[in-house]
Amino acid sequence: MLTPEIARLWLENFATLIDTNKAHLSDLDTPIGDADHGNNMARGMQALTEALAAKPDLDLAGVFKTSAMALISKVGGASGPLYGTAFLEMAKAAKNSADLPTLLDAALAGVIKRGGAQVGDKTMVDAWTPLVKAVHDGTLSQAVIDEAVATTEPLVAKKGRAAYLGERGIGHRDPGAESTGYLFAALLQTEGAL
Amino acid sequence: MLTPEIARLWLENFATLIDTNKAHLSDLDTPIGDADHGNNMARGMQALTEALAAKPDLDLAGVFKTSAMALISKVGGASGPLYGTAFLEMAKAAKNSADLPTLLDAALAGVIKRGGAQVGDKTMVDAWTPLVKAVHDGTLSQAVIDEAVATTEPLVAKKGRAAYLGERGIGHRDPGAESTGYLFAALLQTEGAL
Amino acid sequence: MKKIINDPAAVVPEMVDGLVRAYPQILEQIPDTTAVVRADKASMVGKVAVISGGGSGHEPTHAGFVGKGMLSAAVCGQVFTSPTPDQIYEAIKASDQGRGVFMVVKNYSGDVMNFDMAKDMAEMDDIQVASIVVDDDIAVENSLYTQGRRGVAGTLFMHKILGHAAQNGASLDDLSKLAAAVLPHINTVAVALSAATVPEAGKPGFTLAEDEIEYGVGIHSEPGYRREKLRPSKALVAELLEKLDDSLHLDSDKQYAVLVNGMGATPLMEQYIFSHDLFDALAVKNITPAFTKVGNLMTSIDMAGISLTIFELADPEWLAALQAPVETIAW
Amino acid sequence: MKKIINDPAAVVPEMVDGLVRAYPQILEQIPDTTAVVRADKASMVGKVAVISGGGSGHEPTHAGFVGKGMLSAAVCGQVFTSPTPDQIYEAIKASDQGRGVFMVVKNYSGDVMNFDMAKDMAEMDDIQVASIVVDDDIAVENSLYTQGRRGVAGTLFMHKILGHAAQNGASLDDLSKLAAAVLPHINTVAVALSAATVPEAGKPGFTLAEDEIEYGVGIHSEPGYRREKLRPSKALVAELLEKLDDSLHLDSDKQYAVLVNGMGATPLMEQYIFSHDLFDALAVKNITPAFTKVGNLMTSIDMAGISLTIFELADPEWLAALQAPVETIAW
Ligand SMILES: Nc1ncnc2c1ncn2[C@@H]1O[C@H](COP(=O)(O)OP(=O)(O)O)[C@@H](O)[C@H]1O
Ligand SMILES: Nc1ncnc2c1ncn2[C@@H]1O[C@H](COP(=O)(O)OP(=O)(O)O)[C@@H](O)[C@H]1O
Ligand SMILES: [Mg+2]
Ligand SMILES: [Mg+2]
Ligand SMILES: [Mg+2]
Ligand SMILES: [Mg+2]
Repeated sequence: MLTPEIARLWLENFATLIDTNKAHLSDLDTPIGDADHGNNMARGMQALTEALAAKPDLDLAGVFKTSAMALISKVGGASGPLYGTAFLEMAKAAKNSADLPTLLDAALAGVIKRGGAQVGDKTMVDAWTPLVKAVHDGTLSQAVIDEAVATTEPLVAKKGRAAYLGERGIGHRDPGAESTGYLFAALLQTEGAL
Repeated sequence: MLTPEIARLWLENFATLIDTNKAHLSDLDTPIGDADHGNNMARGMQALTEALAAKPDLDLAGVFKTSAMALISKVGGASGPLYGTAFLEMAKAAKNSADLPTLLDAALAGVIKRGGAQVGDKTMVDAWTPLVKAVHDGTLSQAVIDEAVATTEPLVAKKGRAAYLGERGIGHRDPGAESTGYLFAALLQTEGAL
Repeated sequence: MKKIINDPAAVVPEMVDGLVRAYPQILEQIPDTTAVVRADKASMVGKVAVISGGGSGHEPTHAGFVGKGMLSAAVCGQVFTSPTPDQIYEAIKASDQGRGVFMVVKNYSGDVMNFDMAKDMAEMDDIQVASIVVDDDIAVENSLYTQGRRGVAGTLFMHKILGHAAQNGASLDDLSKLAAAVLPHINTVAVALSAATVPEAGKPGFTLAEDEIEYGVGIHSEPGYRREKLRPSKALVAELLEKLDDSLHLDSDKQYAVLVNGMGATPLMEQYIFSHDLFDALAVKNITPAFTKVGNLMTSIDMAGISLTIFELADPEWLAALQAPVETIAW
Repeated sequence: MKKIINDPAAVVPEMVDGLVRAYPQILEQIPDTTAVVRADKASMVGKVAVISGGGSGHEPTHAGFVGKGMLSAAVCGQVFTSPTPDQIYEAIKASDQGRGVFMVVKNYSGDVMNFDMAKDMAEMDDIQVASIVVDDDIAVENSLYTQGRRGVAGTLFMHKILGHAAQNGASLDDLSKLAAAVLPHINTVAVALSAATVPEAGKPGFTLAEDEIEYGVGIHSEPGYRREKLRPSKALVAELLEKLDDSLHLDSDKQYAVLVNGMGATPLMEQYIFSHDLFDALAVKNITPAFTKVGNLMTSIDMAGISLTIFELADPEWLAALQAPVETIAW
């Protein structure tokens, strides 16, 4: 049972991980993208943190909707709509449920609907898909996260900017998958979330 | 008394002088203009010659009007309207008179009206003015022509492209004055004209 | 980079401000956004709103096509970057008159996602939203891209046809059907003589030698399909027309609209000469376009080049829609 | 020289042909000339015809302003070369409706002489002709020229005001008076980032370093009054506005129309930013222009730069004349 308080803690932890790894994320986005993923996400999470702080009395749907709006209006690029959608779908689902796996299902469905990527396209979907399943199965761990994120390395991208590089992207980890790994790592750090 | 036949001979002689001196006229237009006066005039006189050949039965006004139209539609630039006007004014005057000095007065008035230049502005007006007077006075000669044309050399131009050069034009002869010299030299070559 | 700008980071807000203040009779800025809405509110009443938008740098697209008979609103993103959904959402709210909003989106993944999000946001407000994703650039199928064809200058024909229908009272459903019917008939391909310089980047997206051109470039200096030596206008027309013919199967029994679009730094003189060669080449196929537009309509900042759009007027009403007068800055 | 052309010597006839075939609903070519006349003959009946023309290379000027409510005909000379009088004469004959023809001429000696000649030719046919010589370029008085100020982009305001009056039935005399009244109130000054390349010349008229600009250039790459390092848009606005203020004595109690004119290779993005800075600078003087136009309206082939025209609307009717709709390609 996700409460608004636990959700806030989860997002705080996510924000910290993003902020700590900002340079790393942009570095990953350099060889196969446009070197802005860390900055995009950090800018967005900063806005998210401020927006939540300004509204202390939100219900669960409100927490996710506020988060979604902050990301949507501050991130831009591809990751803005993708993370924004994930949180917006959680907000919609949270009107009827406080079950984390149910909310994450909605989030993943939103990311897939929004970006049209499938597993194997070398995008954040390659991390989201196994990690949502792991939450369902009660098997989420840092090792599972690391493995999921690493699966993007050998792939040829079919979506996002890396797709323009074709085979030259092989061997590089997808930055959006890495940031998705942090979202789930933040769950591990949040007492009462899982 | 200018007849249509004499006028045609005059224009033929002028055309020959222009054609022979085409390169020289464009050379004069190089340091203080845009290097096209010889080509402009030669193109125009060629058109004039063809137009007159196509209409063998013109009266005096008709000879000058046909000449004017040929120059007007083929020369362009500054010299097109200037010579075109000169001939058009002679055509108008020829409706009432066949007196060469009278016609030349009309031509010069037209050039001045058209271009707004005065004697001393380093243009063809510096040649036209003394040479029309010489025809009136019966004193036209090659020496008079050469002297009139040479007066443009020390001047600073106030009209035409040479004006953009200011003092840098000093020492150069005005190309339009030179071609005007040929128009009057052609009169000297034409029996019965003067 | 030699540009008449101030801070490269302030290009978009300054530009939108300048535009709206220049044409207050046509445009209003939507507060706290770089989106604009039609000033002539009376002309919008009771109609479905057709809106569009995308990255900036394509001026007069999109704001130049806002006005009676065409778009109700336009959203201006950062240079060559999709606008964020909240701005699109504001444009939807500002233009909706209760009959819904139709969005014309160009097929870039950022644009598609951000417009889709805006649609979701609007639907939470019970505003009906429909959309079409325009993908008229036929150069792309032969390239490395895997995201489908891009949306380029032919999109303007979509704006005009839909804007006219909306002005005449078409419903959201009518517009969806009309857009789907029009879409496959619009084909575009371009040639570039130089690439665009994004102000914040400070240097051109690619470099062509003084005697080189590139066929098939996109409107953000994306790579094309072939690079070669500069050739006369006639030869460029022949190349682009052949590509379009392969795709459209030009037929003297059909009617066509043509858009010769300058990319930003190519003078009208060259666009008219290109048009002259185009009319000659079409005449050989016994085709005289029923409608033609020539000018800098969907540019790529300061790119030199021309795109050629041919639109098969499969429905005779489309010609009347193109010809109908509008009150915009740029159509 | 990197241009989309064929034979440099054929630029003008090919361009005019392309233009007329692109817009047959608006323009007709006058046989055996590179002059165009309004296609909508009905709109000309019983009116004085306002015509204009000059060298080519300033597209969309002049042909782009032919149409109902503006010009009746336009004469396109060779690039940067006055048209010949016979072509102007044909335009006079093609546009005269028995009430006379009013010619708008820009103050270049070639233009003035050739238009004057055409007038003489028309008068031999008993067609009444009057004219105004526009000399709005205030940069010139401080330069070496001795032929007076040049006619530049502000001429378009003259076209619009006179075209509107003619459409409303003004006589040739009325137009002469109106033109004389309007003339001193139109002032223009420009800044260039690069010079134009005439196709037949093949290289730019002058060269500016990558970081240099020149104030006060004309529309044929004539020299200006000062060359200096590139500065932000705000600073360019300040310089040009000060020059105009010296001449016009801007006054918050008066009304003004403004034209921000791109010279050919400067994108609208930059023109809108320049406009933004202009509105800010005028706001400091408590002035909000009553009418603004921004775009590539009187270009200098592929020159990069902007000219700024300020027109004092000394008569309130002039504002309505500027605002009145027209049916042209480019206004
Ligand atoms: N269509 C898509 N579906 C899912 N994820 C995508 C898609 N396109 C891009 N991404 C994700 O977005 C990440 C890039 O985000 P970011 O760098 O912030 O945006 P941009 O590519 O616009 O600069 C990629 O690493 C990838 O994981
Ligand atoms: N306003 C003027 N009045 C009289 N003569 C002029 C005027 N402007 C130019 N000219 C004459 O025209 C000549 C140049 O003719 P040309 O080279 O054919 O034309 P352009 O200067 O247009 O290239 C000059 O040498 C001068 O004699
Ligand atoms: Mg990126
Ligand atoms: Mg990016
Ligand atoms: Mg010359
Ligand atoms: Mg010349």
